[in-house]
Amino acid sequence: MSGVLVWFAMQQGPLQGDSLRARVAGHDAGCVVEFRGTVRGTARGLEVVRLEYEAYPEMVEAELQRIASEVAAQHDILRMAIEHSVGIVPVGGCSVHLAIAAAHRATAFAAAAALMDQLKVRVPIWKKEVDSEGGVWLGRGS
Amino acid sequence: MSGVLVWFAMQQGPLQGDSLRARVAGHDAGCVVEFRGTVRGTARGLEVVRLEYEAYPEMVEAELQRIASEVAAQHDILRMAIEHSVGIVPVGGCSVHLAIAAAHRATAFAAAAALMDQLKVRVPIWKKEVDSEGGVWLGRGS
Amino acid sequence: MHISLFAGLAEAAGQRSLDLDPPLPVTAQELLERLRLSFPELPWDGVRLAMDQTYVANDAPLRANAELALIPPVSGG
Amino acid sequence: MHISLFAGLAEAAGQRSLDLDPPLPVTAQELLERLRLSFPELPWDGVRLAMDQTYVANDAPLRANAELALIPPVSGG
Repeated sequence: MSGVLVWFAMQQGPLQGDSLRARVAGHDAGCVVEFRGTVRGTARGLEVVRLEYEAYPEMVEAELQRIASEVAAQHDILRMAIEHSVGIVPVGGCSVHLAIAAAHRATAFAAAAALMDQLKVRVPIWKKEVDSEGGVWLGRGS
Repeated sequence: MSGVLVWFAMQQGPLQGDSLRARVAGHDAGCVVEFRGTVRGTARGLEVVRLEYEAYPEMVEAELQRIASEVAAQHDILRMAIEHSVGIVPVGGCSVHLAIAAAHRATAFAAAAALMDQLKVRVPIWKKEVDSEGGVWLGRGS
Repeated sequence: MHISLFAGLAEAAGQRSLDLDPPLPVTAQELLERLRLSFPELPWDGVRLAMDQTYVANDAPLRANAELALIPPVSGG
Repeated sequence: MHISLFAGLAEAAGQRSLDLDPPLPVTAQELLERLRLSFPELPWDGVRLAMDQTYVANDAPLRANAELALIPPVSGG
């Protein structure tokens, strides 16, 4: 893997641990910003049981590389690393984890927000929200 | 500790570990955003040896509580937790760690950025940058 | 042409791919229109076409042996 | 009045506090002006006064037994 996206992985089930940050850290970094998406216990008034993620894995990585390059062209960051779940993620579990190192915090925050915005509308991953009334595939950046 | 700031601690030396996130996480949270400030290896063209932090601890906590309340009034977040170093932090070490849980990512990013902006100009903590030519106290939101 | 399906589209179709052999050359938009006519029961709203792991423009000509996929509205994160 | 010093201000003064007993009532701004005159060698640029762990407005009257501190430009984070 080359360029600003130094690490990407998809993992079965919820993301655990704290190893992503070490992949972007360095003596050139003034900060590391991390984002974790976590599964909420309620949605549209119903109790959520779990999420089920499906992906088109080859295109996920290709699209994330494109998004990372675009974000790095707009925001002066050093390195980023991303992990995303596939399969079942229970309530409270982590489904996506992003770490960005930059010299300055304003660019790190802006880059993390932009990366997540683009991921949500472009990266071919889908979640089915399973609640007490069944399951529904979500879409349109939910 | 009450209100949106659920945990604050000052710690001697660099901040390590990953315990802060668990203090803000919950089934009501759609995300957790974390910020870590880390010591860069160069500054003003010189090689940095270490930073030395000094604080007015009682006022640090009082001012952070005020800032947290102000940020929460502007941004719809659930909980935040903060740790800050005092004493010596070497290059690569973490000097400040912030975790914010929110229902939605846009508010979490905005709140984290606002919190750090205010911390940098209001909270009575000072760092001396020690490089090969001696030490200098920094100020004015550096 | 062999076209992969995912998520709600695969579930509604009851299969992970579709096969269709339109006369060539064919653009992305033309293929999508043919697919809609051939499989009207599928949830087509917001579906995009990807060729070789890249979203393609409506007027892009498709290669017959390309890796094609229908991408329903995504919801990662 | 007992006034705590920190960081560059404490280092320049060679001590962690200053004592001064101005005639009361005295505002924050008046105290700062007296301190500048009494200790002209200290780095006063950007120094703020805190009373009872809160920044005080220039025209705020100070209580004689309050917790007072001089806050040079901060650099946390």
